[in-house]
Amino acid sequence: MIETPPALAGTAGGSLLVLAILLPSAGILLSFVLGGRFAERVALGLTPIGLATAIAIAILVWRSRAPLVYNVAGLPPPLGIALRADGISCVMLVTAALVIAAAAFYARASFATPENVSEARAPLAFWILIQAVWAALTILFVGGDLFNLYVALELLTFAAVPLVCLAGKPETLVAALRYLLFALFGSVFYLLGAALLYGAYGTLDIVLLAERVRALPAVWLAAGLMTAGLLAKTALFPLHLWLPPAHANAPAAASAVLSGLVVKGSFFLTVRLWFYVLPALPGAAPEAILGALGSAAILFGSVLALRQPRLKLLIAYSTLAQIGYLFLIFPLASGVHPWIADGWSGGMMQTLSHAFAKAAMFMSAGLLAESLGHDRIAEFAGAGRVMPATFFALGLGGLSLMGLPPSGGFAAKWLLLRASAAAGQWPWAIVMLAGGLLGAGYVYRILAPALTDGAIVLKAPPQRSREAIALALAIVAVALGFAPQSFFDFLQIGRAAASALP
Amino acid sequence: MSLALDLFTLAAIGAGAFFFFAGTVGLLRFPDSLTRLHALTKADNLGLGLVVLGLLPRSGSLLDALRLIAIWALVQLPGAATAQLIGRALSRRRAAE
Amino acid sequence: MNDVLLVAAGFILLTVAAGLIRVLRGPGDFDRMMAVQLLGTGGIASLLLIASATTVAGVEDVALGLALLAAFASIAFVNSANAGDPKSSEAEDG
Amino acid sequence: MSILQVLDLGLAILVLAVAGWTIAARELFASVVGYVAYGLLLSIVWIRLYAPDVALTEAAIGSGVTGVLLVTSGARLKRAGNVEAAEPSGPSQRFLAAALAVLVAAALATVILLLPEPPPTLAPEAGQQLAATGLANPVTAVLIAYRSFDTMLEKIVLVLAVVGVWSLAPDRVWGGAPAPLGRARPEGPLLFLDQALVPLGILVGIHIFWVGADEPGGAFQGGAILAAMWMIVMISRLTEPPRVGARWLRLALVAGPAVFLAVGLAGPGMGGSFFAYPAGFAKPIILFIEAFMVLSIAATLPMLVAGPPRRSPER
Amino acid sequence: MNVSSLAGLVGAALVGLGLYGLIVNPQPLRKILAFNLIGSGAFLVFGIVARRGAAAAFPFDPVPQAMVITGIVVAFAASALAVALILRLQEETGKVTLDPDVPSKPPVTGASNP
Repeated sequence: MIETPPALAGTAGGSLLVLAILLPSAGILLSFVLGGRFAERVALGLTPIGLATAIAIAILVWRSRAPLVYNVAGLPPPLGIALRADGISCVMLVTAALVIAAAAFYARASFATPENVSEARAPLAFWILIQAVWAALTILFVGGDLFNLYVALELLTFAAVPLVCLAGKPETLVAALRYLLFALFGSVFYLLGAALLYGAYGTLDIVLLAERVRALPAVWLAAGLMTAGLLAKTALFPLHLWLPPAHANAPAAASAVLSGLVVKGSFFLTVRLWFYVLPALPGAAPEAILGALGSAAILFGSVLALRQPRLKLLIAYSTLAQIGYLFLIFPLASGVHPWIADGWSGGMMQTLSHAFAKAAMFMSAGLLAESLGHDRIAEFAGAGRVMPATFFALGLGGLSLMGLPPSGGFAAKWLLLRASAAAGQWPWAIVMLAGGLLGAGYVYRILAPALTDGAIVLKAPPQRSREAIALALAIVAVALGFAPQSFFDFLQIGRAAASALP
Repeated sequence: MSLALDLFTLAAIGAGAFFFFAGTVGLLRFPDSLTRLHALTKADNLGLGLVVLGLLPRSGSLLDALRLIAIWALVQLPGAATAQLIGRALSRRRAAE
Repeated sequence: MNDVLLVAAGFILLTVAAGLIRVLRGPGDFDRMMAVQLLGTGGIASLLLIASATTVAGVEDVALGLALLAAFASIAFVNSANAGDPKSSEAEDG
Repeated sequence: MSILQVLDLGLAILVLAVAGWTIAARELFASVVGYVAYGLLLSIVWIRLYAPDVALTEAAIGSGVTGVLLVTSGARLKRAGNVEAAEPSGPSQRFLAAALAVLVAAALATVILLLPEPPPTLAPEAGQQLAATGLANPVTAVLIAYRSFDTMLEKIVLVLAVVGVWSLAPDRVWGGAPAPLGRARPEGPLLFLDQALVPLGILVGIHIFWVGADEPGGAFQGGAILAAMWMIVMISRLTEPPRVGARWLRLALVAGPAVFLAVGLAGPGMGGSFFAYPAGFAKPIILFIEAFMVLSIAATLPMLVAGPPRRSPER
Repeated sequence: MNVSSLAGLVGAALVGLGLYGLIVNPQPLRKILAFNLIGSGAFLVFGIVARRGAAAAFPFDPVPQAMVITGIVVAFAASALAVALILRLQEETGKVTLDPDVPSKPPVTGASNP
């Protein structure tokens, strides 16, 4: 047997990580074989178990204050594959499980198999694909090997693209095709970078790479290629072209998952890459570039959101802007400085609060579209009175997007502002303030017409339970604003730079 | 003995290479598709066959030798069938024009 | 001896590659396919020669697979090329 | 310069020329033909890199099945007409794209030439563990033992690809069969091939799977060859693509990943970790998993080529 | 120049060629071909890394080779999904384009964006 160095050894409870991945994976296979109504039952039945597993992982990490590690096949890296859950993995796991569960129960009304058939196309595909999104995200959050993460990225692509065109209409097909082309470009560039890293260091394990990486030309190029690929998948400006049509045309439950979670998968991997694999790369230039692209995305996305005539498109463009905020984590949390804790907490808080807020908003938009028969903002007059809960959820989600207190979005933007002030990096602060104003503008555009008087005829009243799901997610987004300091300490678990600070 | 075998290998492979050459020249210079097809099948059959024949003395075991022959046989089967298919399709197209 | 095998491999590869000019020139799809079929056979021949000269283990199986799949590709080509011809496909599919 | 180097250089130029042709060709069909030729040449390159397993995979999947997928779909597009409808890009966009491409390629080339010496490798570690698996082919050991987790997930990716392709069907034909691969009336030579080539091909496919434990080959390559044989039979219309609702088809598609997942899950029960094999039984278990993987690959690849269901199940 | 470096240069050039094709070719099916070229370029980079890692009686490092095999299969699945999308799009609209303002009915005249 090969001696395992302590840094690579597995920890107690690590097997939960494998179970968290295998659960939705088994669900995919089972749903596909059994087909029809069973697919829905399997998916719905697995969500509470998956949520419980995610919470159990988080509790174990919380108690031990150290990452959970599992070496698959009992073989430690570099030859084997390791799974690791640190603080940010845990919060993302729980967030993903919550949003997926919410989307699944929300989707029951739209994706039930009709009575007269044993199996229908869209329901079967939806229930399998949503579990696949879940499985892929779980691996992305706990994967410790860059090639294993590549397979997870592909799994995510294959799950997300068909979700976009479940309706089968031409515009959704074009959107899905564009999405697929961008995603494939992203995967192959990521893979090229991984090949270079392996060529330089003979491993793709994140912990081992972090020890070995030096500023070689191969590493710089690998970083550039992988980042470019991941940005295309995250739809960061200027590689954002695919996102608005894809997210706006998907079914509401799918849009919630795509906008709230799927883009976070590749963002999370970008964070892993820069903060965990490549901290040895010197210089702040790449971080500043990422921050600048994020800033451009904030302004560009918000301005375009202001001009959208349809609610779902507006929300999709707002995703472009909110993704921009995520990338401010790179200039504000890298290196060893007193402000990086704030930058880190702010960036992660933005990831979480946007996931909940955006999912709530897409679900509400879906309810609106079903009840009104359209989602043209100009014709919302009077809708606020007949669908108060839906607009309340939209409003709460919007609160978080604008960054008004009390909300997770406010906490995130406040922390990022504080970090940029402490760092003396004022441009980010100015962009964030401008983004907040623009955000207020587009949220106002949704709510203002709805609150005016007007005669409105509902095609069907929205289901109470579905309104409740959207509202619950929006409330979580707001409640994140009250997160205590211990929560932010939790986010630091497993972060090397944090321990270097006094 | 080994010299004789080497000479045999050389001769067979040289002849095989020549048939590939001839097949290519035919493919490039012959005026129409059917005659080109004719040239192609010759190269397929004899070119590869002679190369395999030449390599037989160098194969380590009987199994390896059998595998070499199987490769040649496998190329012949679809080669002949596709040649026929192409030929038929061509003549049908000609009839339709 | 090995050098001779390599020269033969290079020669065969070069000639069948020259045949690829048919892919450029066409004129028909069939001419293109014939060039690829020739390349397949020549490729298998030079593969065997190179492997014999550089001693890569298990190349016979690779050549076996290559032979099968080259044939498979040309069958699909013939099938599709015919289907692409409006005259014949209408007559037979209709 | 030795003869081998000249050969390598010629091969490199040839590969690039054919690759350039697939990009530059005017017609789609010509471009696809170029791509198949490119795949064949690439297989030789892989042999020169001492990667027979990869050469076989490239020949089978990279060139063979992908080529057939592209040519079949190209023909379907052509039949519907209007293929070249899209407008070509303007000269300025071409120039920018070329500049970007040259930049990336040049940077990549430089970096590859500057990769550190001595090159890092996991070959010794892989060799040390090889005895425990009972295999002699280290690539198979990596795929099915050391990094089996990747391979299992990749099998699930294939299942998802099938779900994704099927989800593109119109609603009314759900449960039905994909469009036939071949033409209405099969021709004599094709039937001859069925009788002669297909049984041989099945033997070769099983052989390549079986020897994969110790020699180049394995489940991917063997499965791909079996898939090709099934497609030949479908092209000659001796059998039709099955209905997507057929239970046996679903079982065949998931058999590989499901058995893999089940064995992986049973790892702790056998006294080890997830995806670890008990000492002494590794090889039979690996062959057991691989047998189901062969089945799944042989079922998946043709279904991906055949496309979404097109005929309603009632008919 | 040894075979690894040469193959590495070929891989780099293939990535460049494919990237150019991916951007410039308007037709989606041709874009898929270009994507496959980039993919095989990336696989070749893995291939030379494997060849350079020859050690301990193996003429190659098996780990990157196994990654290439996984990658080839995934790339095929991606091509198949893309092809199915393209064919469905053609069926619905009568044309294949990435133009976002795609007409929902088969076009009578060339309706491209202004």
